Amino acid sequence: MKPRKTAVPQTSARRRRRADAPSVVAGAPPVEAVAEVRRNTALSADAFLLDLMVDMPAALPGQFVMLGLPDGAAPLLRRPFSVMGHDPSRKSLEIHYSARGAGTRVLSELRPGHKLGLLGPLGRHFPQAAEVARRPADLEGGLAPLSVLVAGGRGTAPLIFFAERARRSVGGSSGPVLFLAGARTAAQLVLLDRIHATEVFVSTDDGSAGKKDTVIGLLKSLDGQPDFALGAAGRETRRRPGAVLYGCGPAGMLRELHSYAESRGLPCFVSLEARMACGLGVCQGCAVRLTGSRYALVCKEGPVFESCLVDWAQYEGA
Amino acid sequence: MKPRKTAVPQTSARRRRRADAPSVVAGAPPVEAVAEVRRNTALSADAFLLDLMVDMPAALPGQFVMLGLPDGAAPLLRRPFSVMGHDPSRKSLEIHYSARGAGTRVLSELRPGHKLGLLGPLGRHFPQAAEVARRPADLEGGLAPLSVLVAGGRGTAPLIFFAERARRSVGGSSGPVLFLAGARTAAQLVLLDRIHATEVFVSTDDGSAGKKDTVIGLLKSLDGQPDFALGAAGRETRRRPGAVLYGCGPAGMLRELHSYAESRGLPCFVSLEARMACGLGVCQGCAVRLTGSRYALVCKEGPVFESCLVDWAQYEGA
Amino acid sequence: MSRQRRESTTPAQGRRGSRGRPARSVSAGAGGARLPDLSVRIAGLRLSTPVLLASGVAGYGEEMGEVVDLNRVGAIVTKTLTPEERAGNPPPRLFETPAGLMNNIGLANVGLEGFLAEVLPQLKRHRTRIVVSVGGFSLRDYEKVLASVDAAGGAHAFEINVSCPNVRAGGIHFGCSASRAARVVRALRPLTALPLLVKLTPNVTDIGSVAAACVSEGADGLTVANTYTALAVDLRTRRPRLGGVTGGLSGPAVKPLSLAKVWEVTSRVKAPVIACGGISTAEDALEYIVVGATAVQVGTACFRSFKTPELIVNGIIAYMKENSLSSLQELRGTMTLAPAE
Amino acid sequence: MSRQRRESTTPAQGRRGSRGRPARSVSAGAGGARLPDLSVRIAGLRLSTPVLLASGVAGYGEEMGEVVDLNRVGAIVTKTLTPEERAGNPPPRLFETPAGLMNNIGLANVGLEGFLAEVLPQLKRHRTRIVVSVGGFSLRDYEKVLASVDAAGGAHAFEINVSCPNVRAGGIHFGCSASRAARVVRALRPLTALPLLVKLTPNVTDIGSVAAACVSEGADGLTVANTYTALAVDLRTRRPRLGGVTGGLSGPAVKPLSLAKVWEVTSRVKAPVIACGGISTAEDALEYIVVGATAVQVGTACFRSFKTPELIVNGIIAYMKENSLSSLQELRGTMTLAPAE
Ligand SMILES: Cc1cc2nc3c(=O)[nH]c(=O)nc-3n(C[C@H](O)[C@H](O)[C@H](O)COP(=O)(O)OP(=O)(O)OC[C@H]3O[C@@H](n4cnc5c(N)ncnc54)[C@H](O)[C@@H]3O)c2cc1C
Ligand SMILES: Cc1cc2nc3c(=O)[nH]c(=O)nc-3n(C[C@H](O)[C@H](O)[C@H](O)COP(=O)(O)OP(=O)(O)OC[C@H]3O[C@@H](n4cnc5c(N)ncnc54)[C@H](O)[C@@H]3O)c2cc1C
Ligand SMILES: Cc1cc2nc3c(=O)[nH]c(=O)nc-3n(C[C@H](O)[C@H](O)[C@H](O)COP(=O)(O)O)c2cc1C
Ligand SMILES: Cc1cc2nc3c(=O)[nH]c(=O)nc-3n(C[C@H](O)[C@H](O)[C@H](O)COP(=O)(O)O)c2cc1C
Ligand code: FES
Ligand code: FES
Repeated sequence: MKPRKTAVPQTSARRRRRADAPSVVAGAPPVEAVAEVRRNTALSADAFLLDLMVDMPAALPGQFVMLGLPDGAAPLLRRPFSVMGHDPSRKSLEIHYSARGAGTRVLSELRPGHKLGLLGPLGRHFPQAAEVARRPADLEGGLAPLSVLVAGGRGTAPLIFFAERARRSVGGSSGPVLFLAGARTAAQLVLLDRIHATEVFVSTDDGSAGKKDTVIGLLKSLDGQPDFALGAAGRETRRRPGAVLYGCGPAGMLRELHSYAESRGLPCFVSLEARMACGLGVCQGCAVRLTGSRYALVCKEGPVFESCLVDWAQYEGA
Repeated sequence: MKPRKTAVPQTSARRRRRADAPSVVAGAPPVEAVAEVRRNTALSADAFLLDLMVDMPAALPGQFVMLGLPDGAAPLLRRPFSVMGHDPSRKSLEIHYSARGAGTRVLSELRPGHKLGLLGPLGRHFPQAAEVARRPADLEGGLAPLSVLVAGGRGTAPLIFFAERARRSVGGSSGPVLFLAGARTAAQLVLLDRIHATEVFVSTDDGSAGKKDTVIGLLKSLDGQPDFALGAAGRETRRRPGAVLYGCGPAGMLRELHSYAESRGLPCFVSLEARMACGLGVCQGCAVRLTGSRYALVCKEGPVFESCLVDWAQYEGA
Repeated sequence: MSRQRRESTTPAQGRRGSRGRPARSVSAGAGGARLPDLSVRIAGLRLSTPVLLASGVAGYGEEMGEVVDLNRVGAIVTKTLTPEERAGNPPPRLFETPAGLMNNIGLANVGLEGFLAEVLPQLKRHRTRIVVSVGGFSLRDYEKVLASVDAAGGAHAFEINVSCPNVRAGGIHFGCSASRAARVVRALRPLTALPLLVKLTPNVTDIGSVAAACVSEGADGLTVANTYTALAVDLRTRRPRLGGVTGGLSGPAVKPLSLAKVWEVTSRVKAPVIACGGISTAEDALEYIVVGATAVQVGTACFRSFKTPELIVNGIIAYMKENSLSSLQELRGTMTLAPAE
Repeated sequence: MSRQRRESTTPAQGRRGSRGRPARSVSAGAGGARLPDLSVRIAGLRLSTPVLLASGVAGYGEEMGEVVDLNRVGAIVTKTLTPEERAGNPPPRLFETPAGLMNNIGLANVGLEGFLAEVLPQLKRHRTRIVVSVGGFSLRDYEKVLASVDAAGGAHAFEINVSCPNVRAGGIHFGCSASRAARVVRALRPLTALPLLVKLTPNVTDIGSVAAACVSEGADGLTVANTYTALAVDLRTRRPRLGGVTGGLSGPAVKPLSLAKVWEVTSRVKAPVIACGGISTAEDALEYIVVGATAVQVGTACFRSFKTPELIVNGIIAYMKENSLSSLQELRGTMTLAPAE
């Protein structure tokens, strides 16, 4: 069954510019601000939690910021990082990053008090499951759809933010949230205690924690009961208006997630990566190929895309 | 009175290459080694003392090392720094530096355990006063000449090393050492407690410590009694075989020191600066102009030069 | 076509007048002391500051409003415009190198129709001067874009991009020889009364000759320079790092190179030069001015902070005060060679 | 003059034979596994590793003995030699830029007489291959240096420097046009049986044509490339940062540029190319090889550590093992363009 296109519009750069709906793009325009390191905690050999003090308009789950490096450091461009948590009142912004290249290694050396340039919040957020309902009638029963969050590796961060917001959403407008976290090995499952969801499932490639499988394998194994398509979330008895899949992780994993969503006819939203320069949609540098040989800008029209719009044969990550 | 050329040969690059006397160039050839930061102490807003652990052949006063910066840092080239103290048995090397540009600011952020590339020891050291004696007969009385050390700003470091070695030299072969340290203001006289000399004199431009004068003014004021030319070192009663001047500091100060030495007919050795790339005499990058329109390489034929050989009209520092 | 007339026909004059705001002086913030005059003239066009946003880094200025104070930049140079809408080259389009950025965007742009219908009306609402960058794959392309935009009104000047290294058979082809560049200028000069700038490629043996050829055909000024042809390879896949194979290098890495190019050009021609290449600080900008540039463009440095142009303007003001300069004219082209030379 | 003959006449052959040391394989240290073959051939000359020390950064190799293991480098290219001794240009001669180094040494060198009397006898004692860099201000200069050094024996190859940007009226003048470069090669080719390399300047519109012209006149290989003309200004004094006004830019900043130049040349000519420009790591070297280079030269990176060439050799060995390559031939020129192209 081919998923129909859902209520969240995803069109070409130019058309979207005209059609921008404030409810879809985050309300506040981005600002450039100075972010001060509050804490920079090593969670494992190469995973870090960065707690920044910064005055920035409220970010929504799926949005990201561009972080500049100190002047004495070699890398030139700011680096994009998903928001893992944001409390504008406390001016607290949390980023989870893995030290993999020159820029993130410089980040990993920062101590409290260090200052960084920041641009944010940027990009489009994950739509809530309720917004994705295919027919408004679905919501009539007062039941929001099931949200199934599938995170691979450091893709966990934005989905942790998403799950936390869903949990806190007013009036139970959000339905149950299943969180599936996959990693290569147990030592890399560094953020489990930060996940707040209805249920959390874990897999590792080497079986050192949770199911020994990829996170997509885990997803498929869970699919039998609760039937995602029907939205029966295990202990729920009443029928729900279906499930919505959310994914963040390596390119290969997202590609598989999309295939799965397609095969099950489920709407699916993924957060993509591309090398970025401006973060604002002005340099045209972060293009990814959509179906129909169109390009979209990850920083402005993404990073969250409905998976059926992406040309997966072309997508390789950043 | 024009100073005659003294026993330390200072000739053109090519001729010196043939004539290299091992007693003049430091014995051990340089090595490339890894230096680990033991301590990196801020002495003032921009003055630092760097204590490195490194396996390097013994350095002599006036010699320098080239310090590489960590890979993540922007500056490309190693930076030259005079040795302020070296204890090969303890593998301890001390550098005094001021954070003035990109490279030294990176240095100032280093913490214990950080590792740096190092090349050294490099260049020619300050000859001891006894070696500079004009007539071997001068030394017959068993009296070594007076050493007058004139340090401006961060030029103090190599002369501290020199004074310490002179004090420790066996059999009193070295005569009395007068140490003149000048700075803009008292706060910049950060190394006074490290100076070990027969007598120490201080000047500041603003009078906040010692004589309110330049260090050259200080030198001239001291010249009356003890007569440097005669080598009567104040409380000494017997005649000495003259004084030898040693200088390290800004270009203008060294130029004045040379004029003074020339006017008084005293031998004078100064440590010069030039931008460097290789530090080994192979790139020809660190040339300074000598009299007679010749060039000399600061890294190999210097940094210590007899002041009468330098074309002072051309010298501007690094 | 006198400079006089050209100035009075620029739409800016009218707008400025109608709002009654003097565009001349830029405030450095607080402080009552008389401010140095930062304004510069490029042909008939007066810019309130000598700092422009380079083509391709600011799009059409729309998204920038929140993060850049557009009143502090002398002008925005728009993303190069071609007759047809272009989706651009396959990704990846960016690759970072030591102190540099390689890009191969492939002139992704809205095309003439979209520009006239959607972008230009927005641009006209800006208070900043607008320099429209004109691109193409044939002489006819350039003519079409320039004539149409000129007719529509709203632009204050044109910058002819004969130097984009990222599209085959286009752009740079015209910029790589003095005679071909001259041909473009000869064709375009009669089509507009607005100042005509030519953006040169640095990828040539003798940029001075290309500059001279453009000026002799009536170019009012030269932008020096576009990016440097560059390549990077992914060792894992043994494929180029950019979808379009080679890319153009920009950023601090190229500043020493473009400074030499600006010197070559200002030593050769009298026409005003707008310097572009690796400018990140006021010092960078001032170096270019000392070498002879009239104004500067900021590109890649915006990606580190969109406040960079503003900080550069502030830095220039501070430098002028320190050195008691009342106008940039006193600084321009004042480099002296060392006595030893 | 066949390649065969040229090889057998190189002095290296005799020395190697007489010492009975096979120059072919380089040991990666411990470990018994069969090592990949790092040796490469440039014309008739076999180098034990593809990593050379670039001209000007190692002098004549004398001072390096203590810090560089010269057995790990394929060859030393000596500082460019001119007929007369040269003191060089006025200081400052160096200026550091973002990820780059500008130099204007002005070809300071001992001159032919000093070279033959003092340097060459020392060089002959090295076990490393010696490539003598030949410079000059006229055709006659080049001829004189090359013929004299050839007659004296001891060199294994020549690199003709037609690309020094730092001496007026010399070097680069010859490298900036295909016809002038061809003239130099035509004059020099008959004067030696040793491999003749030409070091090209990247400061040209079309380096491929210059390369092709050199090869058609009998050049055995091309070194790509020398430095990029650059300028920096001291704002305080408004004087150039270098005594010689402009300088040549080298270092990581230029790697993407020279990689593109090497690709231009290897796409155009079949002769072996020795890549040079910003090589600091094994990855840099391997990228050049994937683009078509036969060997590489390390310049500026030596100033960060003289162990760099050795580390690059080790890194190449590691890469070859990981990728099960038994010779670099399997890697050379294997860049494939993305399918989208
Ligand atoms: C929207 C978005 C959200 C992201 N969120 C996170 C996150 O929450 N945590 C996290 O650890 N990482 C995140 N990333 C990836 C992160 O941006 C890169 O890991 C980081 O830029 C690497 O920088 P580096 O200097 O360490 O690596 P480099 O040595 O520069 O490169 C390593 C790899 O990082 C990628 N990369 C480098 N520069 C950029 C750039 N300017 N833009 C995009 N990718 C780049 C490239 O794939 C490159 O191969 C996100 C990327 C995007 C686009
Ligand atoms: C023989 C010698 C001994 C020295 N000893 C000391 C010392 O004991 N303590 C100390 O604080 N400083 C010393 N210096 C000066 C020190 O090398 C410079 O201050 C340092 O290189 C500045 O680097 P930076 O990156 O902070 O500054 P930059 O921003 O790079 O430049 C600031 C200034 O430093 C100088 N400089 C920069 N690079 C070099 C280079 N490669 N070689 C020489 N000068 C350079 C230039 O004058 C430049 O204007 C010595 C220099 C020489 C030549
Ligand atoms: C992402 C990007 C896109 C660019 N697009 C254009 C363009 O469309 N037209 C143009 O003339 N120059 C374009 N340029 C070149 C810049 O305008 C500028 O000439 C160049 O980047 C050098 O300046 P910089 O070092 O300050 O970036 C682009 C540069 C970048 C980095
Ligand atoms: C200090 C210095 C001196 C140089 N002298 C010469 C020279 O005499 N002859 C020559 O052909 N190239 C000379 N070069 C250029 C280098 O050989 C090399 O081509 C260039 O530096 C680019 O390589 P790199 O980026 O690895 O340094 C010199 C380079 C430097 C930095
Ligand atoms: S990063 Fe510039 S358009 Fe997306
Ligand atoms: S720094 Fe290279 S010769 Fe002195």
